[in-house]
Amino acid sequence: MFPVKELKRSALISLWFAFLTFPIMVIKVDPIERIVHWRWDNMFFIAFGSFVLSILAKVFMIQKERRASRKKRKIAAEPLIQRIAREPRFLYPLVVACFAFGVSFPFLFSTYQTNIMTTALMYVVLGLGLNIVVGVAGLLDLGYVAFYAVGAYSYALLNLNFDMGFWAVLPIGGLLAAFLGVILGFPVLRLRGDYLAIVTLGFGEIIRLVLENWNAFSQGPSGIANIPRPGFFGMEMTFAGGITYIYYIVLVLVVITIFVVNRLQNSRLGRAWLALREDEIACQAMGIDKTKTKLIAFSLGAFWAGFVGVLFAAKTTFVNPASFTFLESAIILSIVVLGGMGSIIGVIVGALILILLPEYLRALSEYRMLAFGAILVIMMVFKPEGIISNVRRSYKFKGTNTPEGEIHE
Amino acid sequence: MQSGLKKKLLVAALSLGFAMAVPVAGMASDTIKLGVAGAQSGDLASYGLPTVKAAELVVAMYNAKGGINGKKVELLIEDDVCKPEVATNTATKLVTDGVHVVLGHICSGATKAALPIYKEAGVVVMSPSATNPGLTQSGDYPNFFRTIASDDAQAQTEVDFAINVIGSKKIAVVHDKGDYGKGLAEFAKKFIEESGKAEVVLFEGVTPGAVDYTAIVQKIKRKGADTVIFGGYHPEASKIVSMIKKKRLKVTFISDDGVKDDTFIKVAGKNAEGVYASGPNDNSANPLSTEAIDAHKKAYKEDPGAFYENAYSAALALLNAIEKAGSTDMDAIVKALQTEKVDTPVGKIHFDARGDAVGVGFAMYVVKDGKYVEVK
Amino acid sequence: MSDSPTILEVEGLSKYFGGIKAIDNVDLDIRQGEIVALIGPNGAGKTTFFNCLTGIYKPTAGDIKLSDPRNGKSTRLNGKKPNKITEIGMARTFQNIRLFPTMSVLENVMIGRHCRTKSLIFGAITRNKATRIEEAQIIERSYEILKKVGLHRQVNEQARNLSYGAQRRLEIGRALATEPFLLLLDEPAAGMNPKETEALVALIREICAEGHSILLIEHDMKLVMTLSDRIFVMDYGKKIAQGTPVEVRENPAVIKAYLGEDVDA
Amino acid sequence: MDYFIELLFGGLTRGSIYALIALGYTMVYGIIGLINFAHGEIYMIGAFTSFIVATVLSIYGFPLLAIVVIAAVAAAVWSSAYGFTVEKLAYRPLRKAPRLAPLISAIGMSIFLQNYVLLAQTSDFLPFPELIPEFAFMEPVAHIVGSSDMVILVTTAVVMVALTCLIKFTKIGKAMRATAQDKTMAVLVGVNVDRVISATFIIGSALAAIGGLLIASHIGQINFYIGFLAGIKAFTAAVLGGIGSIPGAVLGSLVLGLTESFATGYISSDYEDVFAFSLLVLILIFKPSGLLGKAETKKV
Repeated sequence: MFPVKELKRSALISLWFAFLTFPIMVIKVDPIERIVHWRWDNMFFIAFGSFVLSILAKVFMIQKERRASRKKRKIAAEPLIQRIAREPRFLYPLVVACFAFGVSFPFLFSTYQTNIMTTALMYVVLGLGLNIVVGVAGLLDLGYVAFYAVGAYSYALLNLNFDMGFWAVLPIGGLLAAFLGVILGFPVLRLRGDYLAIVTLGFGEIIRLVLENWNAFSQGPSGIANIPRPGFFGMEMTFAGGITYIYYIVLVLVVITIFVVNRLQNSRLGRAWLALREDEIACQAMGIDKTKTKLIAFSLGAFWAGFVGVLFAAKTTFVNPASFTFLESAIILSIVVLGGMGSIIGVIVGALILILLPEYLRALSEYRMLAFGAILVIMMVFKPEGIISNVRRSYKFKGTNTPEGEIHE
Repeated sequence: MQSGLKKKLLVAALSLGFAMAVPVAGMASDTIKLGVAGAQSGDLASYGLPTVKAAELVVAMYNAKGGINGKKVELLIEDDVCKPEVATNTATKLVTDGVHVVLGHICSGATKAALPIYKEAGVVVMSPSATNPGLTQSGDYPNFFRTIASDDAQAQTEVDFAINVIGSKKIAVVHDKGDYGKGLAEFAKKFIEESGKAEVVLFEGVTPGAVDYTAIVQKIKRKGADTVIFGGYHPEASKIVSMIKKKRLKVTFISDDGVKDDTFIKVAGKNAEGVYASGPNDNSANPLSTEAIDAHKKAYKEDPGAFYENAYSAALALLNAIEKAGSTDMDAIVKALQTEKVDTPVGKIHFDARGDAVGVGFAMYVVKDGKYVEVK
Repeated sequence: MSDSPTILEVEGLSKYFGGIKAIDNVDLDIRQGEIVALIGPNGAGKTTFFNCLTGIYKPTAGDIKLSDPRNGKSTRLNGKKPNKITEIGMARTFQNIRLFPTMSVLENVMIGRHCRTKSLIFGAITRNKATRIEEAQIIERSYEILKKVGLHRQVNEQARNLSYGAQRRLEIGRALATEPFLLLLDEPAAGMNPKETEALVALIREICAEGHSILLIEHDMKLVMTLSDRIFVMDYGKKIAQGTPVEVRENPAVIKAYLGEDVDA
Repeated sequence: MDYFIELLFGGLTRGSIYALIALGYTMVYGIIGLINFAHGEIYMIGAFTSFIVATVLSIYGFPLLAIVVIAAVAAAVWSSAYGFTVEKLAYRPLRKAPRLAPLISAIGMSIFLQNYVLLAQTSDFLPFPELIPEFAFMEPVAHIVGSSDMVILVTTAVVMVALTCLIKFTKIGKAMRATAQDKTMAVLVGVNVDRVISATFIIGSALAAIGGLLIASHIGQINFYIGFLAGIKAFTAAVLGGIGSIPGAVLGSLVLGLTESFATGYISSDYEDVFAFSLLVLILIFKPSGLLGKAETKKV
């Protein structure tokens, strides 16, 4: 059974938390009326709650260790998902099933569900785009949202000023973002990991602040309204129809992105990115142009963000700078890390969890973001390498007679 | 073969999708569903949460009386973090849940993003705080109403007051770079320039949440401004006012509805003395206003926050309109809102054809002995 | 050999780190088809010398000129980026092995092919015919190289799981994949057992016979003396001697530098 | 000239506050290489704790000096406790995890703490009691340099000196330097790395708490969100100075504060943050390791 020592430890932990949360949880002052409310009941809840939680955490840890030691005996029990991903006879039906589910989604669920699923799928694409930069090439980008903003504002402004349609702007938004990626990337990509992180963060903020302050250009904080939804051969659509239509556009984009990202990862370029992540100096000594290779990764990621940005503007029908804060970059980065860096399936799972979670946590009303933050921490603590870790495809050589590269897990 | 099948499936699904376009209307329910949407977490939560509390109190009051036409009022509270993209999700969720009327959203941007969705679904929306003029003046949103004055109306009041009453000659227009503050500041600048009686010596934004506002205050001083018109909310206003006092600067400080909030006086303390702010007509004599504030103090043991009275009034106006219309149909509610006058904490109001409240009336206030009093 | 063209010419190369003269006015030259060794006690500046040649460090002074024997084109390397230098035709290995540890043995060599191939984004996405052929050639060529360095049986192994000696050979293989005419080996025999060293000597000879010239840093004197055509000796950043193995062995300055060490192992 | 001096002092005040927060970032980074995004929240909690304690004491009629001292101590104690706990819960289990895992954990922690204070206290802005009185002897220059500016500058200077002494001369300081340089070596020579990391978080949090108290009393208000922007700015300052370097953090903060102040004063505050971040980008382009950061030594 549970040893007494652990109970004592839990008691100590609960005492500590009672102390820790004392000023914030217990005391509430009204500085005007000069009244102090002492909410001692909160202290009791905290002490009791942390006692129970610490016991639960301990039990969980013990079980995890047991499982780990059992695993060692069985040697490399691969996670189910990896085994499925490796076996084509499991993988293909699964992909088809997922796709069928994706296609029939708007018919099975309400408009609201379709709408948030559209958002989630947009983040899948954003996550996959950032994954090229962070997960594959190993460049920590905290200002990814800047490129997203460029895409969104491209559509909003080109539509407002030149009356350009969604389909025309879609590639333009992506290209503009990629172009900006090159401009920014050129001077800063030689910076080391965390310095690059803060510079990209700063860049993201600069873009947002310019959009906020340069009224003549972007209409400032009040934003641009009445952006048309994508047209479908000039047909007028109901709101629900429009949502469904955008859902399918995004779904197609997701499929294209997965296809492209997958191809890129398994190419000469993809190998170079991986190598760059592992050892820059060795890479250069192998004749890989560090700056150029990084720049390609950076601007490809930006391209995708710009793409989704255009979709974002079309879906929301309104853009203002409030949508492009640092928190947004942090969420997209969390998708990549939480899902499992460099893993396509991981990013998809990560995006679905992180974007749908706050929506389904609405039931918790004001505790929503509290729970979100806690879940982020807990997931990282218990699965630091991400939900789906390191399912990298690697080149395997089959047979000496027919030297042909077959791609396997 | 497989990809061919996929393609066919996709085409089939797409065509089906447009053919059906899935109308998900709220079924006739036995409750009146009042949606409350706005920022309830994140940096702007302090402007959204008071609205939730106002709605809770009004609904509790109605339900205690037995509801509307025998139906209980049910609250659907949804967070939009003041972000447009989340607001569309919020709106879609409310519409899918069969909401009848919506109190919200809080920020103009989020409101603009959400309105087309409500319009399509035939839902009346009333905001306690979205002041962007375009919301009512563009004519795009027949389902939109508000219990707060639009930016241009407020700016006009402020500028008239500054020029005609105070006699300002050199005015510094400062804003918080936000949707509300900057919009208002731009109108103020425009009106000052049009009047020709005073000049704008400074037009600048401050960063909300910055640790220090010394530099902007020194700049106001250097430009020789005799008056500051500030567009924004009370946190920044109180920081600037305190800094002005600290720097021994003598200027008249005029601000807006976002500052005409008791929290401003509490936070700025004695530095608030002499600050002017525009706001709805004096309603301290209005028993409904006292009642609303007392209800809040009783229920939450603290003073109400920003836009509380506007939200309280909006909730009353919405529920009253449903009661008078005897239906939750959009056109009927709109008609009731435009014709039926209702007693609220901000006055006896109804709404004009564009959706702005009539009867709210705007006045200038000044802080005197720790209280806002109307300038006669 | 003396009539072969000079492929690498280093004149007055110096590299200072602050006040420390890591390399001080060193000259060196290599002719086509030679195996040249660079020796010296620890801290003599040999690896720094390599780093200057390969563009990882920017030399403080001096000239480095590399001439491609295949077309006679000569280039001044000062200030060139490492990848450009590799592209011109000089590849290296590292003293403290720098493989891509989580990539497979095959992939490591495939990375070496990078600068000799050219498919980019478009090719990667469409996987058109040219790209497919190129990929197949990369794999084929890489496999040949692995066979040469004797690692074809571990082709799908992760690089970090190889033995020390095998990792050194993989580094050589990876460098060969860039098609260099001059190969720089930084202590290729370090950590190898006698049997492995023997295989290494054979491998270096074979590589040389295929027309690659070799510059190597090595502490194993037996290896140096049996392999090298000429030897350069450095001490405290300066070149103190050069010549054939026999000349160097009898050079008093060298003996002094190695005082206490068994020069002639 | 007056204007210049005013801006100068404004910038220095700003810079000092950034410095107090930036030190926490830079110390943590120096030791475990983590960008501790929750540090801004620790600063916010420090400010909140001092607000609560000071208000309670003033309601119970304590004299000002006692209020200041007790509030400062309480803020430091509780902030340290939060810093310590956050490290134990969210970062320690991730010590050997991939590089980005603790970063995401930190972002999650930051969101959590913000909402924790929002829910436990209030979303509204609260008036912070005036802990720094207007000194009579400052009156002649009060239009240029306020009393609170002076107190902030002096306190920051004192804290910096104390911190330098702590790191230079005490045992824990030496252990911290050793750990920052080479963790493995530190363990070999008998340094308890866990304890050093905890100490780093505690000291960094206490400094942030002092910063929280000073700035809240300077601007006279707080709410649950103040940590975000201050945190980002302080982090920028730390990187500007060369992250991991303690004098660098101070220098970077002052440079950042002065840049913002002068940019606002002579150009426009519309683009205040744009200037701050552009400065950062520019400096990093020319000095990739920040102003005082150790240049990266390529060991090949």
